[in-house]
Amino acid sequence: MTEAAQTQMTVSDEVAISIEKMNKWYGTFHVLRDIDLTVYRGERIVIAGPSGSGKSTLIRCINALEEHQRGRITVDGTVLSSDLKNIDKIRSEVGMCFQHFNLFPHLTILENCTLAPIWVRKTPKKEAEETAMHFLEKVKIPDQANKYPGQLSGGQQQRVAIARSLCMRPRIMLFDEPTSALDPEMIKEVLDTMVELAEEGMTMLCVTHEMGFARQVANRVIFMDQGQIVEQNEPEEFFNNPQNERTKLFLSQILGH
Amino acid sequence: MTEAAQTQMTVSDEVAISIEKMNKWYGTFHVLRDIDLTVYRGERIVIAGPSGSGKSTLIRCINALEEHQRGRITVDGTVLSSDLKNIDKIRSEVGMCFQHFNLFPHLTILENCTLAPIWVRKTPKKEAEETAMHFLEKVKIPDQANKYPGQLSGGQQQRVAIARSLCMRPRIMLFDEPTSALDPEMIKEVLDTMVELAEEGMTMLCVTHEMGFARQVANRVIFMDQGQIVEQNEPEEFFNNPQNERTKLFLSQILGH
Amino acid sequence: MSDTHQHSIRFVRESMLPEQEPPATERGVIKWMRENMFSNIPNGILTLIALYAVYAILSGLLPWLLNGIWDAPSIRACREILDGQTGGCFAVLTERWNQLLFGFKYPNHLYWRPTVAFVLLFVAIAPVLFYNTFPRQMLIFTALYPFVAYWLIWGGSILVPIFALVGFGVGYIVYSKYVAQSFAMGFFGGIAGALVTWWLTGMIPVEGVLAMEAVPSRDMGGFMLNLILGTVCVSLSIPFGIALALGRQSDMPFIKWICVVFIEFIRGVPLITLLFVASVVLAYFLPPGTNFDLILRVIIMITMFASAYIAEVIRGGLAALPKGQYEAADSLGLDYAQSMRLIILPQALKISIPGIVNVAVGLFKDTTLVSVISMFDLVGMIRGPILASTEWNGVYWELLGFASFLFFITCYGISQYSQWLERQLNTDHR
Amino acid sequence: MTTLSDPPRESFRLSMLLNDTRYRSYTFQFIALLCVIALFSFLGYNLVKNLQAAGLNISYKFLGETSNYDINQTLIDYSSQSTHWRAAVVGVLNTLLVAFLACVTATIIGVVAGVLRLSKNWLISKLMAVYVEAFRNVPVLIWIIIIFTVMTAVLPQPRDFRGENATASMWFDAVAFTNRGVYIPKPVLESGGMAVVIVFLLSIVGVFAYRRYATKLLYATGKMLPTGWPTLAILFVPALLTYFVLGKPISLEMPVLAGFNFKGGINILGSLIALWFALAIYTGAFIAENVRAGIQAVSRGQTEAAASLGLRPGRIMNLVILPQALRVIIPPLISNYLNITKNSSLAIAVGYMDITGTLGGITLNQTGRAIEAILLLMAFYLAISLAISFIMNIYNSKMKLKER
Amino acid sequence: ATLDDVKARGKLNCGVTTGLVGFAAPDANGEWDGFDVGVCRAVAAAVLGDPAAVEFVPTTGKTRFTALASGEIDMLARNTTWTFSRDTDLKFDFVGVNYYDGQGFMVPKALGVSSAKELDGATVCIQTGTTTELNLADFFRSNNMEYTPVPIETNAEAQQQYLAGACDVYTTDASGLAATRAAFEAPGDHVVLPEIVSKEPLGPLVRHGDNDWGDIVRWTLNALIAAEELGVTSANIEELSAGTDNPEINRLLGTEGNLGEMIGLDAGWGKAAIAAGGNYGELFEKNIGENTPIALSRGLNAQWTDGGLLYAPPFR
Ligand SMILES: Nc1ncnc2c1ncn2[C@@H]1O[C@H](COP(=O)(O)OP(=O)(O)OP(=O)(O)O)[C@@H](O)[C@H]1O
Ligand SMILES: Nc1ncnc2c1ncn2[C@@H]1O[C@H](COP(=O)(O)OP(=O)(O)OP(=O)(O)O)[C@@H](O)[C@H]1O
Ligand SMILES: NC(=O)CC[C@H](N)C(=O)O
Ligand SMILES: [Mg+2]
Ligand SMILES: [Mg+2]
Repeated sequence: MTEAAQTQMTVSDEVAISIEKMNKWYGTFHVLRDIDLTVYRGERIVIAGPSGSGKSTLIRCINALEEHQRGRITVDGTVLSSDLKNIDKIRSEVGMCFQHFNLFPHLTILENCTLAPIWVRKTPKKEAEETAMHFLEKVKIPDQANKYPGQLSGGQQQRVAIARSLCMRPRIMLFDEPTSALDPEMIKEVLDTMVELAEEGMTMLCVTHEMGFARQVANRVIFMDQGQIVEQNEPEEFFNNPQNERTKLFLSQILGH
Repeated sequence: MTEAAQTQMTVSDEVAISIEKMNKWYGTFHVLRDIDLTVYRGERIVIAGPSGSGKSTLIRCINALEEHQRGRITVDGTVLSSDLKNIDKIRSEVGMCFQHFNLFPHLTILENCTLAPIWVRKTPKKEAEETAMHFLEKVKIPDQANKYPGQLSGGQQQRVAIARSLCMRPRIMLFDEPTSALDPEMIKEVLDTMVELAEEGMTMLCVTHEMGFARQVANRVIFMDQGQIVEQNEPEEFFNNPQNERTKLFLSQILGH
Repeated sequence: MSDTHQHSIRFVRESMLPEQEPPATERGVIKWMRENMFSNIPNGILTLIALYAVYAILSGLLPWLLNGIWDAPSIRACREILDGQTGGCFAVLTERWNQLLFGFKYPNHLYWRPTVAFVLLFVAIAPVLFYNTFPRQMLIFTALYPFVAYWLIWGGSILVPIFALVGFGVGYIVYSKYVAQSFAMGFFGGIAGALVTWWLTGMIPVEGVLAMEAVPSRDMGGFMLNLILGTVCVSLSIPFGIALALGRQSDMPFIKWICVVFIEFIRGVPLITLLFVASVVLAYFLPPGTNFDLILRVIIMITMFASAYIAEVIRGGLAALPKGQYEAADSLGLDYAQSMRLIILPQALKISIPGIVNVAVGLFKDTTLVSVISMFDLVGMIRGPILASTEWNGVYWELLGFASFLFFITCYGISQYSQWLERQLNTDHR
Repeated sequence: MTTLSDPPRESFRLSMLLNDTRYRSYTFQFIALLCVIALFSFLGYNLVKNLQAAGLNISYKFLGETSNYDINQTLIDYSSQSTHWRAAVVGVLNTLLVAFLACVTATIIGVVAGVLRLSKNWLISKLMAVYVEAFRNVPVLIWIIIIFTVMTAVLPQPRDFRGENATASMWFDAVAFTNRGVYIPKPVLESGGMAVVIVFLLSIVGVFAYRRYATKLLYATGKMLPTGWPTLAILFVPALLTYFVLGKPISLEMPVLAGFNFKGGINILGSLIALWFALAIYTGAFIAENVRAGIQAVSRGQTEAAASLGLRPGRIMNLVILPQALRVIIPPLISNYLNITKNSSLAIAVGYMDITGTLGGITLNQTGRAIEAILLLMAFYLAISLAISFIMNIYNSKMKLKER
Repeated sequence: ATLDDVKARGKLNCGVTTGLVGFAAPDANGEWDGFDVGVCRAVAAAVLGDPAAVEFVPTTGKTRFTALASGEIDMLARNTTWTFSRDTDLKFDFVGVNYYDGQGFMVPKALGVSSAKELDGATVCIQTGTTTELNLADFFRSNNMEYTPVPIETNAEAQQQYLAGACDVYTTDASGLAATRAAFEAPGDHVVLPEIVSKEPLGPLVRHGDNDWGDIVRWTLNALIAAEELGVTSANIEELSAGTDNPEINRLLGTEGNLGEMIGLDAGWGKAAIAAGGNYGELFEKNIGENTPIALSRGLNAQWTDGGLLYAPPFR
């Protein structure tokens, strides 16, 4: 992808996600501390940080997979509260892609992709299948539609997982280390798919340590440590000129590796 | 290890193992055919060959874990027969190290190492423990002595397995693919341990596909196929100048990889 | 090897050795015998003992079986025919065949009905047991089967099972209508819908409309009773078991607590005491005047019993699912009921099938316990009317052997199936 | 980015009871609570109503009244003048007795069959497979009846032992198999007899002490003492010595035919034997499978590793295989014990007077106190099973293999 | 009320024994027959007009009372002894006595026993949940004798155990012994000992509390007894029901007075009850009388006019 491509991706002024002074505890353990973050529509944010720093937890809070105890999360104008209606609304706006894909092994690829549209969005089956095929083509595995997840390689499975999220036509995508369970060859397939998505202007939050990807696609990199956002910046600046000590240490490890 | 180190390892003229026209069948399947092999004390022999060629079977016959039907095996002057006395004698001369370590999971590392000395060699417990600690230090894990095998990494487990054999103070060590169940980082730990053993002049028979190890340590490489010894030579010659077609094919595969 | 030089260790084989015949000791019967039966002295002794045991059993059993009398009106006649020789009086089986299978009160001319129901059982159960082989559409028949079987076995107006079915239908329609809004609403709405339908249809007089001759429950007996109890209770207990298992996994402490107490209570007491409850005290807990017949009370109790065990099996299945499946379902926006029904249960149940089958086998064997509360199942028939009758007083072995044989065939068959299934699941595509 | 607020405190709306995750679970639990209360009050109301209609009440007074019936096997003093409570205790002891006997026997049968099933001897392993399948797949009730039938219909009556041309005879004049049970000699302690018993008990302790000493010696010096014949010697020599020194203070009371039955000796009732062996053989089949699975769960590699260290087969079994197999075997073994205890309630099918026979049988019928008796009965079994599963949990947590 | 339930159901649920030849036993076709069965049929005939409208529910000594108490059966006619505690504590109503009996002992002749006092040390088969179980304990205790009880559920089992020699003695009601013995292959090899150790008045019973229903069963039984006294038999009943000059017969058969109405039945109830299986004497003769294998003599069960205890209160 070229510089030109990158500039194509537009960032609007509209706020997609806003997180204000969000705090979360696991029991007495303070995982997330005063997180403040505004994501604009069309932004592509990469979250990095050492293991245990709370990256996954942050992402999962946005999707209400975890409850937060203090502060406010607004997704697409809807305030995330314990009201089920709001949670449902947000979840259907937000797609999520897990490290371990979590495809449903008892359903075919196509069924995996049509399940939520049919049952949550109440799309007619036919239409749902068309949409599904559309996205499967996009992730370049339309020919696998009738296989079961167990018959696919890891990279293919992860792409199905992306397609499955996309079928709900979410306006925001969350990725939690989508490539870290994959073999090196497969990582590329998945990253390519994500780059494509980014080019189309999807709002994306992505926990990843693929720094190449971050440079290429992100317009902001966030560095977390001990449950806090320690530094955030544009990728070039972030990599070339980190300010915080921890960030420097982390980058030296990750890039030296 | 340097050339100098290699030449340090002495090979005496004393015969450690001699195998004469040994044949073995599994049912009607002829696994080992007319094996002839003489191992001198202090020799380090690497056995290679395609899967199913009978490498493991050969090694196991030496230790009387498998019965052979025809031919004669002499270990350290004792002829292997179905006489239990002979088998016991041979087994206490010969240490064996398996692919899957086979540590006893219900005993601590230290107990694993002292079990046989106490019950077979009738060593007083205290002494046995001292010996065990000695060898555990040698394989660099004295601090794990009171843990259980399940709490160690694969590489550590394999090193314990080696230490356990050494505690019986065998004069010959057999290794059956000791590193093939390990992750790459752990392979190194184990190979280092084996190299050290070799440097001390232990007689070793080692089934392995670690060709680096073979070059570095072995003074003979044996290539088996279809239950027969197809080629044997010094490592340099063997790798640089294989004669037999099968050997060539095998090496091209294994080195090309 | 002559061409292995000691100093230059180089050796290259020019021609490969052919495969050779193994030595005689490695071949054929002799090897097999030596290895498998006489590998050492204790083993040889064991073999001889075993051979003797086999001989003793067979020499007792075979003449008795082969020399058996299949046609005689009573044990005395049978003994006369045998005239002192060993031989079984299997005539009791032919004479009392129908009683053994159907009990002694089921009307003779109606035997075809349970028989048909029994045959249909296989048609109904096949698509469940061999879900890969049979077309899914057959499951429709499986769903209809309980009503068909009820009508066949109990008789009476066909409207009764039809109304029952309609009730379920209405319940389902209500459920699917409201489930979108909330599972609880759908669920309870469904139940309410079904109840209302049953209540309404209950007021329609059905006496004799399209009726087959009715047979009261207390006339059920023999092996048929075991089969009815077994199938009915196992199939009823699966939904209850699922509910209990889900309840036990629930993060709502009170609901979890109820389920735990129920399951542990049931698993802690012997089935017999529950049957006592059914036969002796249950009536005290029902509204005055309700008059459940015994078989119904027993079905309730055995179902409770089986659900507790099945709940534990299913809990195992649920626990075996990775947490990611729950999360993936959540993040797609599926609600609790949907994620259970579409994602979790299909997988958990599949894992649990072998366990469920084992419970079913155990339960089927336990149906014989109803003879203790004087119901006339197969064992009850044998112990009661048949052995007590003047004609057949004393033919223990033939009858007990026959009962064992029937149970063995069924249970062994089922457990073989479950083993096959376990292997199947192990190699399943995943 | 700095504005702070908690999630807006909405005022409470009714719909939140269903839609708000915070309240929803309370709603459901409340509904469940209501249902439970409703169910119990329904049952309770009916019970009260029914009892009233029948003019009955719930009262445990009957336990203190005289039972008026006799029991054929009592481990404690009991007569028809004792109370129903005592009858229940007699029943409890009888239950525990048969459960204990059956557990021990089933374990022996199961271990032997399980090990033999793994034997390399084809014939033996097939025979054991037949045993296991045959017994597992036929209801235990049928086995109880079959064995009971053997006991009553096949074995000779006491009077067959009588007279000139008796058709049956005792074994060694000491053991009689009759259709009412088996009569065996009973040891009678005369003065000093207790001493012999005590010496014998001490010898048992001695055996353990000796074995412990042997291990200790091995650990300390590497010297291995023999264990086989010293064990036997320690076990029997002192006891025999005291026996003869004290002038044979223990004699055997032989069963002799007198009147209708054998008198003297110990009578093991036919119903006890039927129940005992049926439970033992039936459960033994299940235990055999557990044992097999347990041994197979220890991989072949363990044996090979031990063998290649020079350990002999017997030691491999003791030091390597068994300690590992037992972890796998014991939990299902304990639940099999639990099953035996629960299945022992089938005593009622053969008239063995266990707790179901006394409290849940005759007492219940003679007093008509069905609800009370059955509640007590359930409480008893529940207590046993809770106790056992408590023990099992402790065992499991103690024996868990340490892993990363 | 029970009467309404029975009428609504169109069938009488009558508890009987699981099988005691002569008193209640199913034949090979499952048709129940016997002395107790006769009472059930008479009640069914009186209430429903059809002696066949009975569902017989076999009960053991143990299950009979719960079956009655829980309403599974409407009445119990199962050689059940009328005792104080059953009447008061268990809350049942005995409506009368259809057989005056006592507990006896049966032993094989070969044992050479001639008196129950010689039974010290014997093994005794006994049905559990019965009065005989308690009497047995009392008898042996008061005679200072020992015994081993073998508890058993049903008469059939007792018979098997006894014949197999698992017990030396079988004890139950003397009538039950006679009936059991009659079913033996060789009845002559067994003797019933002369001692009768208890009073066992056997009669039908109903739940306490529904007095109307109790009256119906009571007076049906009385009708059978009175019919014998008055000479009404199944042979002459048609003729007599045309009207006789004995007003009591007329009231019994419903041609005079309104007795039926008083107990909520139609006028012909008594006629139907008697016609169902004959009067008391006929039932007795047919099922257990001297000409049957059971061969019981009337003894105490003769009419009071013949020196027996049967005494039906007046139908007035
Ligand atoms: N369910 C839980 N209960 C208690 N603590 C938890 C739970 N889940 C996570 N944690 C803790 O919260 C912290 C943050 O976890 P999180 O998974 O968000 O880290 P992460 O940044 O995603 O790390 P990684 O790169 O390893 O995935 C960790 O210290 C973890 O141990
Ligand atoms: N117990 C057995 N019974 C029958 N055949 C056996 C048995 N063990 C091994 N074999 C066969 O003997 C042949 C040689 O086996 P062996 O394990 O010695 O091969 P190998 O050279 O060690 O192969 P690998 O590199 O895969 O370990 C194989 O074809 C194998 O299938
Ligand atoms: N043997 C019986 O079944 C009845 C015994 C006795 N008449 C009783 O009522 O208890
Ligand atoms: Mg993470
Ligand atoms: Mg190998």
